[in-house]
Amino acid sequence: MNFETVLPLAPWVVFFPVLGIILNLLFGKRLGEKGIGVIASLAAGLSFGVAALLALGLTGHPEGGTYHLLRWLAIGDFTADWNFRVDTLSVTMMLVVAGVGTLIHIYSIGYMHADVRHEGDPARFRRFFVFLNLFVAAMMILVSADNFLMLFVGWEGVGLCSYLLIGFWFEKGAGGIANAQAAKKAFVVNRIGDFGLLIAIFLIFYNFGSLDFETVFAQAPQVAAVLPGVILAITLFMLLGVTGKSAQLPLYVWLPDAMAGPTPVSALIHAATMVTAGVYLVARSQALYQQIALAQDVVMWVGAATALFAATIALGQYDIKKVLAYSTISQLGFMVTAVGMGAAVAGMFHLVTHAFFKALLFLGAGSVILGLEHGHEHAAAHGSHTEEGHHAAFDPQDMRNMGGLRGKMPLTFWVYLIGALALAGIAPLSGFFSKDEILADASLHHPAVYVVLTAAAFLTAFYVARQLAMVFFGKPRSEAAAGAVESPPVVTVPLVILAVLAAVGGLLNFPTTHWLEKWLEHSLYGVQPAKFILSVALISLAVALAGLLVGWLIYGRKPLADARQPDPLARPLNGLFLALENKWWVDELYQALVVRPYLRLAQFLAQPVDQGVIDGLVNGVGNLMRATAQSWRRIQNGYVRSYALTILLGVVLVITYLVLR
Amino acid sequence: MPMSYYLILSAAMFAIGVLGVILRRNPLVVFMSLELMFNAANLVFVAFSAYHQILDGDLFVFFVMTTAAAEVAVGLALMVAIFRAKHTIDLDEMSMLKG
Amino acid sequence: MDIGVLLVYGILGLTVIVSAIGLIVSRNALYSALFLVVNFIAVGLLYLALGAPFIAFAQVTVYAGSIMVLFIFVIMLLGAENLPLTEPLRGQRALGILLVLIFLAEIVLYYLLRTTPLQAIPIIPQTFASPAEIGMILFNRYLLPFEVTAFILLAATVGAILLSKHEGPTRPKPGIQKPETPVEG
Amino acid sequence: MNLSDFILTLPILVLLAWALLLLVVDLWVPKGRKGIVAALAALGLAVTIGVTLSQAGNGGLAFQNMIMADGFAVYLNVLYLVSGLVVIALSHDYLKRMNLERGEFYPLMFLSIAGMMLVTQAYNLIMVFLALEFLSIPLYVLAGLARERPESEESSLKYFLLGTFSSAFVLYGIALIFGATATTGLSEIIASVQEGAVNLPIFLAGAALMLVGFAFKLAAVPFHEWAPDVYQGAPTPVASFMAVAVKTAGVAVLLRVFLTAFPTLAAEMAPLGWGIAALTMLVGNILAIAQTNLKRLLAYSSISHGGYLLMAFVAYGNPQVAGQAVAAMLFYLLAYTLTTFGAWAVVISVEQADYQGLELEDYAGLGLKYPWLGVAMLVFMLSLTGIPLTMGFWGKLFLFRAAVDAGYVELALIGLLSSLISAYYYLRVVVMMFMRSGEPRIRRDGWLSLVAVGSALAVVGLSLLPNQILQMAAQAILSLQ
Amino acid sequence: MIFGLHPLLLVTFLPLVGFLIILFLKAEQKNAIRWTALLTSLATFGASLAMLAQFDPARGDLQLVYRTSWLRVGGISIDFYLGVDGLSILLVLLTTFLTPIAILSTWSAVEERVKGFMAFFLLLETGMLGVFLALDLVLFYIFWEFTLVPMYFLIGVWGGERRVYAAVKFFLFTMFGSLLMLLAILVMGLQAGSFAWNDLLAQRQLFAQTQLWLFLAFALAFAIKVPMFPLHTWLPDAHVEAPTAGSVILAGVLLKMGGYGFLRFNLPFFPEASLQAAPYMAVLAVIGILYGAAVSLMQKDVKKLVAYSSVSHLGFVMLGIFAFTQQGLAGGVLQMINHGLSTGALFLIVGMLYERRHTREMSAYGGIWKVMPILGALTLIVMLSSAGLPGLNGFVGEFTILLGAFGSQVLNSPYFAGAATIGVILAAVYLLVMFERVFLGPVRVEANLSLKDLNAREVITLLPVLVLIFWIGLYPAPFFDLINPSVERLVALVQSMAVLAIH
Repeated sequence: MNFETVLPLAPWVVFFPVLGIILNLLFGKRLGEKGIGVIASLAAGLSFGVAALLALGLTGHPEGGTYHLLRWLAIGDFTADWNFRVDTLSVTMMLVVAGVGTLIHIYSIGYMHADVRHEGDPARFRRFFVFLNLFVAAMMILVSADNFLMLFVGWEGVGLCSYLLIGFWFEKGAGGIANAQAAKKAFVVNRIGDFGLLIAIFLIFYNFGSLDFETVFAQAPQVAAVLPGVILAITLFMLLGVTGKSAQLPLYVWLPDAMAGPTPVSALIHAATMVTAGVYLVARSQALYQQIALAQDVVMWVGAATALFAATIALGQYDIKKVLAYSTISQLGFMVTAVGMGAAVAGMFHLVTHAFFKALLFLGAGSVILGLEHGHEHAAAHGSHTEEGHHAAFDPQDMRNMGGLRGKMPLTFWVYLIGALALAGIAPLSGFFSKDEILADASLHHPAVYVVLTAAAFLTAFYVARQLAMVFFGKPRSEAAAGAVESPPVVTVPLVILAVLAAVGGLLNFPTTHWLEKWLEHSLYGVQPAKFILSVALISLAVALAGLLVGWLIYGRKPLADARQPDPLARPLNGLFLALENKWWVDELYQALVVRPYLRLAQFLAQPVDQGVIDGLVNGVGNLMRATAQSWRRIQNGYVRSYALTILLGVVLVITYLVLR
Repeated sequence: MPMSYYLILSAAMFAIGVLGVILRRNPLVVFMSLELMFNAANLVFVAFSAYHQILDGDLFVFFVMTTAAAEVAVGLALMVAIFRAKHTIDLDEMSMLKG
Repeated sequence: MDIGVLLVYGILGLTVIVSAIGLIVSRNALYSALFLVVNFIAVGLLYLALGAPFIAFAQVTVYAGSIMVLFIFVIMLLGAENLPLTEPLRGQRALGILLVLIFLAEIVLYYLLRTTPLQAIPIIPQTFASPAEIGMILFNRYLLPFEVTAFILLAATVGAILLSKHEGPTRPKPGIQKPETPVEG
Repeated sequence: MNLSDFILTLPILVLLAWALLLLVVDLWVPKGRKGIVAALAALGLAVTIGVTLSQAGNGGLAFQNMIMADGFAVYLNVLYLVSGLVVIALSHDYLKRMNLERGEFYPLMFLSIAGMMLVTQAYNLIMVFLALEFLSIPLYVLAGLARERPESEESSLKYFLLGTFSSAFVLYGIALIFGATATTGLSEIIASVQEGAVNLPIFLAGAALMLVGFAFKLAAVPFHEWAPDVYQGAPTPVASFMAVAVKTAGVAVLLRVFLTAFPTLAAEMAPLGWGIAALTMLVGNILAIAQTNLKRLLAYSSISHGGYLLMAFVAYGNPQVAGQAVAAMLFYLLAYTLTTFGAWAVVISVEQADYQGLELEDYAGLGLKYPWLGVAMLVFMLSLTGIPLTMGFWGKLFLFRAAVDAGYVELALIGLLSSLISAYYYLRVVVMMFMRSGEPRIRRDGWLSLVAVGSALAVVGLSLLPNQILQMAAQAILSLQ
Repeated sequence: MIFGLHPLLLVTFLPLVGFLIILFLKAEQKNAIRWTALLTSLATFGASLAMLAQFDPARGDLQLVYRTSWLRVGGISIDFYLGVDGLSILLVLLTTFLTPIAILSTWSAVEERVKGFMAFFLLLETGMLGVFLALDLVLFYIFWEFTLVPMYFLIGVWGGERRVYAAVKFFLFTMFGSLLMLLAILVMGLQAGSFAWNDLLAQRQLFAQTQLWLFLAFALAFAIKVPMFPLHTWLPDAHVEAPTAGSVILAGVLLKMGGYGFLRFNLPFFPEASLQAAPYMAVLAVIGILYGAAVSLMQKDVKKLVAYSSVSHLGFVMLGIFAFTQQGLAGGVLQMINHGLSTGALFLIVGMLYERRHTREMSAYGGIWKVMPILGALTLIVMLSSAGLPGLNGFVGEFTILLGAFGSQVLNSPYFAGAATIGVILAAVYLLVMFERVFLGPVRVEANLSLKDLNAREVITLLPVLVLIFWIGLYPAPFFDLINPSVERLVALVQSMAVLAIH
């Protein structure tokens, strides 16, 4: 396919979802759930179609090109165009976003149908799809951007969608407000990251004179030679943005809470696509990062530390989605490490495979939750009280309430198993290959990182085993689990498709073919050919198997008997497990170090300073005037003799002036 | 006599008149003090009239006397009226209006 | 200047000052009035010395005569009320005296120090300020002031009548006693 | 003495003759029909205005340089006469209501106006002194018009004693000036100054004492304390007359004497004027804050306006600026006259027969219940504050302009800040009228409403064409310089 | 010419026609009065569009100039002098755009003394338009000061509990600043012999010696109006007590007069002083941004929260202005428009809630999105616009300002913009907290369960604002095209001075 003919289609990756939004807003009410779902899915699907066409176009013209849509801003020497950058990197992201997105749209038709009824507001069905389409549009703007400004537009846009979807059930959650608070937390933490990105953008503009990728990257070596500090500042501020969006240390804290959103959202936004935007950004900006070794090291270590740190927390979680959330953070850490090391292809590779298997896991978890909700409602309808107590207290996401679902939901189990093993890095599933590429690269250049990542890989396998055991094996630990049933096809079909992708995704950059590398080297800066190191591969496989085995020994062999039984690790690890369960108390730490001091400061400013000092001064002047008036009034005492005295005083003053003149 | 004799004498008269206005509570006495002040001014007029050998000063004094008479008429009528209303002419009683 | 003249001037000046002080310190208004008369006469004598006989006589007749008679008449009418000597206004007396002293001191200092020195008053010719001459000027140059004075007196008369006239039936105001005996002004 | 003397003083003569006529006619008019006297008085003022205006353009000295007829005098005389007309409109119903109808009221007012006209035209210090007495004596009496009210008597006595007290200072000052210059004629004074035959220090002392006396008439701080008490105690129309006409006369005589006779003393007088102006603006406005009685409030307000006027006076010594400054003062006087009379008209409307209705609380809801009156009062308050689209704004602008032009930026600053203070208490009146609810009672009287609404319309309407009035004022002062 | 009238005259005085008509209507004819006011303001909007049509955006100078002599004081002419350029045209349009919206918002909110309300409202519109169009400094001052009166009444008569306090405070506080400005105007006019803007500009070297003082005098007036920290305390009081329409106009237009004043007078007249003062102004602006954001977070009253947010937002405007870069200045101008739209809309929304529940305490709400989905969605958009989300108008302004300030040679330090960027985070905090408290979470108060969603009139009131919010957010180029040429001139003007100052 000729590249020039497909290039003008590029804007439609954004326009189709926007069209979907408009149609659903205008006619959604009349169309009903089916119609809404179809329109939204179609919008995402068409977007995928366009991306696919662009990809086809790129095969014959891999260096890509840009499509100019309009001049967005022009003030003095600053111009920003809305251009669509079509190159292998952006199209790869488009394919992932739209592809996984379309599947999740379809899945959501079934999932949300049940969810809106379970939560008691069917009217919100449409809203969900509008938000979802909005997300696709914003994500497309992000990945198709040709300059940092448009990237930022999409960057914040996806943040907004994340906010909206986390708070989708804004009246639910602990105390009725927890979901809304989680959404707020996500937005604010992301804003902190965006702050970094903004500063980076300003720095770029003033040192490169432009925000266009082309111009900036081309000049990067020269600027770096003259002003290495500036490049370092740019890259590190950018890293702050990355840690926010991609949930790295220290700004990862919003992602676990973001699980308050409906499960498809967790799959699409908080696992497969949005959170990888940071990885994309670093990959895209390799030209900047590779100028400064220190910047690369920082990125790498942030990623590695996150990978290990999040993996530890995942060990202590009971919520099926929280486990996956920490797993996502950990896996994002792998990717960030990769792009930090300069192994951008490996990072992108892991990004793609992770999108498949993590989406699969989340959707699988969603299926499990649906099953449990169904079972719970079924049980409640029969009037038999579960041992968990009344309706409100029942948590369909708590793994302690599950168990034995392998038999109740067989299809879900099998696809979940594929996703889990891919995550654990078991050959020949996709996760094995992508993770191995990262580990191989690390082993060559950064042995310490390699060790850390391997440890993280071990823990990954371990918590995967723990989760599988707690959810699917053993006996049902609640009536809901006992009454769970398999989900409808609209839910399971996307699962199957994703399972296939998760299984064979490794082919994308199979050690012998390196398709992805050859594809991306046209748009990534400084791509080094990846090496397949057999020893590393074998070690990583061994580590993964060991993790699974240990996990199985602890959780699988002797399953939990009932929901209240403590975790088998709780006693042997004692305080350590408590720390894991409480996520190392990082939230509390932030609360104490940032949130509460800020609130106290704000209160100090609002009351004693603003109302007291500043307004007090203003009113004080007024009061002073009034007081002066009242006291001067007494001089006007009504006695005519006193008035004469005042006149005399005036005369004396006048004469004094004359005498002293 | 030197001019300053008259000037200082008149200044003293004037000052004493002022003091009377300021210290006395009887409006009649205050009024008399005012007349004293007028007289002090008159003395200056007459003295300067002689000094310059011009009659205008003397004439001025004449007019001042006339207006003083007019003022006395009004002033005394006023005091009488007030006395009839309040049965006192204590100036310090006239301090309802203030502030 | 010979000592006798100086003595006369000294005594006259002293009389002026003392009678003025007497005026303001007398507790009885009647005494004050009498002190004022003395003062007027003494000033009139000074006028005479300054070659202004017409003004001097006018001073004695108009001022010391008519006006003071009017004063004394009113004092009698109102009853020479002896007001308490206490000063209800805090600081009024001290401040008043202080300011007056400053005022006087400043004026004297100003006359003596800041002023271009004044010569002594020249010898005054006999014809100066004769009633005839004064009359000439009065009805020539000072015609308008003279007329104005007439209207001032008219205004004063009308005013005095208005202030003291017993008007027709008025609404009796509670709390305020109406005078029974009308006094013609 | 010849015919031209009489022609040049014709307005005053007409007025004085009319005063005598009124005195006589009043004897024949029965008590209940004093409206006839009022109408006759109004006619007299109208005639005098006509005569005065007919004299615009022809001027000169009369009666042996005792008196000057010029544009300045015409402008101000018309202002006094119009004030008189307004006072008639204000007092006609008021006097009846308060049972104060006296036949002597209008003649006395006429005499006072004649005194003001004389003081404005005076060209000799003897005339200045006599005219000041002439304008004051009827006012001493009028202040005590409400004899049954102790407050009225008290105000009369205070005004009388302090007025005489200040006259003594003026007189003493004149005496010194006579001593220094050997003359009392204004033009002769300046002539002898130019000859150098003057004892300057004594001259200066005399001028300073005269300034004190004039400042008293203007109610400038610290010679102001009489004003609030007198305004409060005096019958309200009389108070309004004093607030407007006496202040105008004070300005007139100040300008006449200082511009004509003492221009050489400007450098020495400026700091004095500066201090008095600054004190007056500040003290007047600050003390007004504490007032709750509308009459007192307006009294303090009028004190402060005297300060603004003095601000331009300070600039009189600068020949480049003097013309503008004086024109600004004349303009301001017109603005002030219109505005102040309007405000007093509203006060009289609200004042009750028992002298109640003068407190700020009595105005609660006035603007809501009687929108016309309320809006008129609003206009006056804004004009007094100096908010644009009122005459008061232009007046202040021109005054401040003059001060700035003469280099008294600090004084202008003080003036502006005191305007801010004044905004507070003027706004309190507005707050009362429009933002508090209440049951205000007003006296419905056509003439009062006419004055209030007419002034309001004039204050706003004339503000759209300030140029014409300003040119008029500028014309008026040509002869002064 | 429109109907034989100069377009600027028409725009400025058309509201007065409505004012006069309303004066002759009976107070009982409430609907007639409302319609008169609405139609007049719409006609004014139409006239301003006609003005826009005659405006040549490519030129940066003053256009459509109308000048006629008004009066002469001592040889100095005070003219009736109007004109428009890129700095003012958007503000004029904003004024004519927001006024009908504000009037529409009062339809059922103001039931008492409709006549007075509408009369004052139209007077206010004329005053505001005059401020943006006047080019004679005295005329400018007249309009400037005159706007105080109607606003004072709108707050004082139709306001809330402490309306009198707020109205008086508003009046005195703003008057305080403008008096000093008057003094400066007089000083300048007398020195230059003219009060006309371009004459003064041409002779600005006359004020070279005194310009710091003159700058401060003008700056005080404008800084109070903006309001800049620490001169802002009148604003929360005025906003809280003002009726909805009053708040809309206050936030939407009146505050802009301050920023506009800086652009029109301070910068061109006193370039050196401006350059000298820039770091200090920028510090105040940044403090305002952060301080406003922090204080606003602590408010319990929605209106107060929005009011303090204005302090924060206008800090951005001031930062942009005193960055002296094209981006900063153009962003500053646009941000004024943005703030007018989004804060205006927020006040409209608060007003709609208040009309239903008669309270502005956030604790009385919660979960409103569930019962009022339309309002919830609209508020969300407006809130995000205020928070500076890309794709909506707020972002465009904030971004350009920060971009301009970051590399400003005048400020010569990225820390100003850096610190200001923290404000972007804090803005998200207080706005999201506000949204959470009012719209999210469960419905806690019984009375809120029965709230009716917006009616058609209310939606129509908000819709035009939202259209502009999206328009500016998605395609800001046409707006910048209007602003840029004038800003370019301004920058060139100041920079030429800066060059001189260095050499």
